[in-house]
Amino acid sequence: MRKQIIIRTALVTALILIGIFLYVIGKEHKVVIDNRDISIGDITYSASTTYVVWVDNQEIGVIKKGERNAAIVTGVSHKIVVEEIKSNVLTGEKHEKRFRLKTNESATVNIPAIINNANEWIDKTN
Amino acid sequence: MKKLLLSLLFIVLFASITLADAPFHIGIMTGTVSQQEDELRGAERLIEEYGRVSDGGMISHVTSPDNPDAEIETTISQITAWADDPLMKAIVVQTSISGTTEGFRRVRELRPDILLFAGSPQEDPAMIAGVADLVMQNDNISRGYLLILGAKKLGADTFVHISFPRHMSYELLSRRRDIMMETCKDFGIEFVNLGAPDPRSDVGVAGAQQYLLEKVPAWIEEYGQKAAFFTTNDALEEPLIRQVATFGGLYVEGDYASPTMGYPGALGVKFEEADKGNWPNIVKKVEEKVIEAGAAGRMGCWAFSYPYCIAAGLGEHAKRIIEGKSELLDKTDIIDALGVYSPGAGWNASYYIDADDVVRKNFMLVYQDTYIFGRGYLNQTSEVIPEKYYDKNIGKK
Amino acid sequence: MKKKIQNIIENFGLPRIIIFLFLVLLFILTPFVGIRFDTSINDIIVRFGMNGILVLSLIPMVKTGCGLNFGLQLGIIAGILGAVISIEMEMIGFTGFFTAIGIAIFFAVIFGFLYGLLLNKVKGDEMVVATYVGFSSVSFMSIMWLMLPFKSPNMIWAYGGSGLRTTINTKGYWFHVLTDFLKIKIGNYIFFPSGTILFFAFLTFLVWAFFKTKIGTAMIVVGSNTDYANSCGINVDKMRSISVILSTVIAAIGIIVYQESFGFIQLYTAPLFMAFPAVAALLLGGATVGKASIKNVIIGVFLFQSILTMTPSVVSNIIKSDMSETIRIILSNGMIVYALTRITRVRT
Amino acid sequence: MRKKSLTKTMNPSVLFLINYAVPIIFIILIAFAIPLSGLSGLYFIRELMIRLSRNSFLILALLIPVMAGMGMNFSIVLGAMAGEIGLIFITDWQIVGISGMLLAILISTPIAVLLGYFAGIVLNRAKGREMVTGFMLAFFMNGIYQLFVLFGMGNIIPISNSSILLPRGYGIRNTINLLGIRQVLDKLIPLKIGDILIPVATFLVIATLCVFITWFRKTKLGQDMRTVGQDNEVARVSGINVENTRVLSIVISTVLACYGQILFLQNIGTMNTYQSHEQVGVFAIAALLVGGASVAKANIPNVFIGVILFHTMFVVAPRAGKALMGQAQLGEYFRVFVSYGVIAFSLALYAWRKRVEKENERKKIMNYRKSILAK
Repeated sequence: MRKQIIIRTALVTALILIGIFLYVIGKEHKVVIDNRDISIGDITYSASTTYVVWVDNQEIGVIKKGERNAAIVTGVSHKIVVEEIKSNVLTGEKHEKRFRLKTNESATVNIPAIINNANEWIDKTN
Repeated sequence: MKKLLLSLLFIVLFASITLADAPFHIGIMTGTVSQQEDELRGAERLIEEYGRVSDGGMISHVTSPDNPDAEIETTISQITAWADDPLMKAIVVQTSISGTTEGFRRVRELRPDILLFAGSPQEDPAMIAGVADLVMQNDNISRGYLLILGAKKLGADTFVHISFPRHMSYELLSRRRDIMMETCKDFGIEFVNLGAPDPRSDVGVAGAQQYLLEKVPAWIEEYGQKAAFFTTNDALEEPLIRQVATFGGLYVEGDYASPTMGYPGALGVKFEEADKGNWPNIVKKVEEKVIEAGAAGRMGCWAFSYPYCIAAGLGEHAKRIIEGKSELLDKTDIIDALGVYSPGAGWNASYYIDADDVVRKNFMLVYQDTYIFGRGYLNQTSEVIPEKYYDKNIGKK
Repeated sequence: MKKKIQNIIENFGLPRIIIFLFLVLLFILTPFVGIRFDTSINDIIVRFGMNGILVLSLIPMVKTGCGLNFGLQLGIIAGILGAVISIEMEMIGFTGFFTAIGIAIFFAVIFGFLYGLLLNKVKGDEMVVATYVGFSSVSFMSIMWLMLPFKSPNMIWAYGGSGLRTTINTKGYWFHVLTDFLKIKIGNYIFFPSGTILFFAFLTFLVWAFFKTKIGTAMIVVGSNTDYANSCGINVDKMRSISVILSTVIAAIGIIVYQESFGFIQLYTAPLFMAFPAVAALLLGGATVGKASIKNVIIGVFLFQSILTMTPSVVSNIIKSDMSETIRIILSNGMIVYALTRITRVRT
Repeated sequence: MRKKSLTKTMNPSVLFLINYAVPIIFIILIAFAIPLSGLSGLYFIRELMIRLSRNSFLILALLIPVMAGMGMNFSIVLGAMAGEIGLIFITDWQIVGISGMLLAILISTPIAVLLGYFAGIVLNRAKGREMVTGFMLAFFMNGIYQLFVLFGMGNIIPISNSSILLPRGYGIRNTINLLGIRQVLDKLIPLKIGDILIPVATFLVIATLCVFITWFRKTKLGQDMRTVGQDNEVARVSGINVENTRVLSIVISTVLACYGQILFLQNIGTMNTYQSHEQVGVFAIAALLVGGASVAKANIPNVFIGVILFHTMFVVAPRAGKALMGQAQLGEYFRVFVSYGVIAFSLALYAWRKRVEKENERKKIMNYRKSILAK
């Protein structure tokens, strides 16, 4: 009898854990991508050119100077790649960043900050 | 048997021979006459003008299931089947029942070049607007204000809104009711929110109609002769119109506003050969009957049937776009196409604004002027609607 | 005394008593929620007259063991045919009404005969087959409503100019001829539709009398024990066929009475959902798949129609919102489920 | 007259025709209808593939109650509702992909078990009227579902996603976009033959269920159910808890229906919040019956034959009807007429076959007796 209760509790706990796990890895997050001027402390990074953006290997599109776009991502860890584009030709100047998001977080990413390797290139909000 | 086979063979042969005539095809899906005849007639009007595909024409017409929510699979396959036709360039669905969105998605996957038009979506507006090229619906936002204004012009002191939970789960119907409530408050009209059986529930259309037939006289007694009645459901309009005509009360217009919606059955209007396909004549016939019933100046509708105009108008618009004569989202072009099937009627149009405050440029909301039998037009299209009624937070607790 | 009450309860069935008490409660509530007591009573009486015959039509088939007639639509279609043809012929008043019934019976006999042939082939699965026969016949007739050459300007489509409309008004033809026959007015709000009720009583009597005749008793034997019937030399298939024809004919008459009182003839998909309320009413009246009596019909129609009209009006006056419809669905269907789960308890 | 028909039915070729009457008639019908409809073979195969993957699971859910003698389980609608509640939650939380679907299954399972248990108890009290009661129960629960989803969600149960919540602040919209999990299972293992996408993973899931059902029949519980199905009294005497076994069969069926509905909706990609489940029972049962099952006996082949025949009719008939009748709306009526007419007709044929088999058996016994007597 006792054994049965233990097994059942274990089973229910396991299922709940699986549920939480599925919640975490399946959760959608919105990532807003800005190609705009940004001031971090005293330094201002300004947007100057057009970039093509991939998030998690999926092309988000071309973001011109001063524009903003959004990506929907699933799960915890993500990768963003930006590559400069000039007159419809990729220049090969690539920047890659990785980031992790908690379950209820969404993020705003700033391209000029990425290019200049600034620490505050990503802003996570709940 | 042999004869039948032979004739079948001929049909198939003819179909394949003459297929090449029209440069492109337009598929149109409407309901059957089980609900109302108008949108089907719209499709037939297009066939009359441009011919059917099987005769070498342009239009391929199919009808949607009578029980759309249960037969969503049929709707999807019917729409997807058009992707098979290499000449198919546009698909129009009037009364975009459940399954239209998914049908459109599947067509998109197979044939991204086909134009997809949805009239009067029964699915969530944001959902259908996400896939269709153009969505058109009667302007339930503006009409939330205009219906009350119309009632006020007729001298109403009470507005009775009859619906059931399933309909109130439609965003635009629910929002329209909330706008009505707000407008009533501003005009000093009493708003009454009443429930009725859902014709798609266990009691069926007959049970729902009977409930209204029984209750409307009691309601008129309770809320007085100056109460205006409105129902969100087409099937409920017939008993409502009949009881309002007999017992009093006001009826500004129906949800799918059309002279053929509810009036002919409710009042036993007689139509002759000359009325066939002639809206002004039909309006005149209905008007005579309404006046005869002693309801002059109390009841109204749109002079040109809404579903008819949308079905035919969207088809016409699609044709013009493919021929390069019209722009997909150009407001005047769209109204022009509608005008072909409603000569002389004024239309107004606005855009749908979704829950995130994004203006959906491919979602048009349209309305016509209201015609009151025995009185004339109410000039609703020239009214300016105060901006505050477009606020999406109206009615929020 | 105690035993007497127990007897009554057993006779009437506990679930029906509870539903009856529920109805009484609704009636007590009427003045408090602002509904007229008298109009409510009136609605129930009118509905009783309208729907009684349709429920009655199920009886012959149950008696011969053909089960509940889920193919009721076939009879309804025959009735509609009679009704529209009589309007096409411009028959007015009682002449129109009885012409409609005459034509309807003609079609009902033909349909019933064919239907009976089919049902005799599927002994044991009648109800399932009947359901689909009902569905397909409604669709078939939808084609016919569009194709048949009806001309009456009162019935054809406004814009299309041919084919029948979804609803046809019986006003000016035979609207309320039966209802107004010998109508008794009590006060301003109650009128007793004597004609309809008398007509129902008359048909009920005919059915009752029929089952007292030789053929009728033979049919009951077929229903209770096929093998025994066979050994008695009763032609089982023939008896079953007769019962199916009878059911179809009564249903055809029933729908005409319904339309006469309702004022509309409803075509196309409307008949599709008409078998279900009739069957539910009979079951609520205490009948089972294999056993049903006139008593079940009367009790069933009364309770079912009362719940149908009273629940939504009372509930919607208590909570003035569309939510009342949800409550109605829960209450009325809950009551029916409840009744269905209790019947055996009372019998054993 | 009677004798003549009996001798005729002993003829093997006639017997073959009787045994396979329904498939034969369907094949003939389809052979006529496909060219008439003007649909391409490719479209037809694609459509049939989709329908098989979409519907089989739901129909398989009906098998176990039949085993336990409870007839066609109209209350699988309850399972479908449970599945939809799971889908509403994952859509609200924005959980997508395969994990979203699994989470929906996880959430809805306990609800389905609960509803199934409730349905089982109700049906136990309505022995002999299970089907009608199941039908009514579905209506009743639909009301509860409406109360819960339209008035409870947003009021009592927090819902935050504005794309599924009505602007008035409570109640779920009439349709829900399931883009997040749309066809995730169908496309999990991608396989394309020509232009036809084959939903390998979905078929694998269905196959697993078939294996489970076959295995289940052989377990102690499965054996018990069959005994209960044959005779309640015998089962009781042999020490089986009849009531419990019946409830269990409904619980299993409800849970399977819940998964079936999730599978169905992930393929459809949109959900009709208040109506998607309503006709699930009617359609699944119709297909199973066309497949040759009866209220008392149904097996796995019945399911697949049923899906193929029933849905072929539904795919082909509208266009064929339109071509035949010349008018679009007549085509729609024609489709419903033919589809249901064919169901009624095939049921009649099956019943006829049963009778012929019985008579043949009786005749065999008679012959056997005669031969013994002759000796």
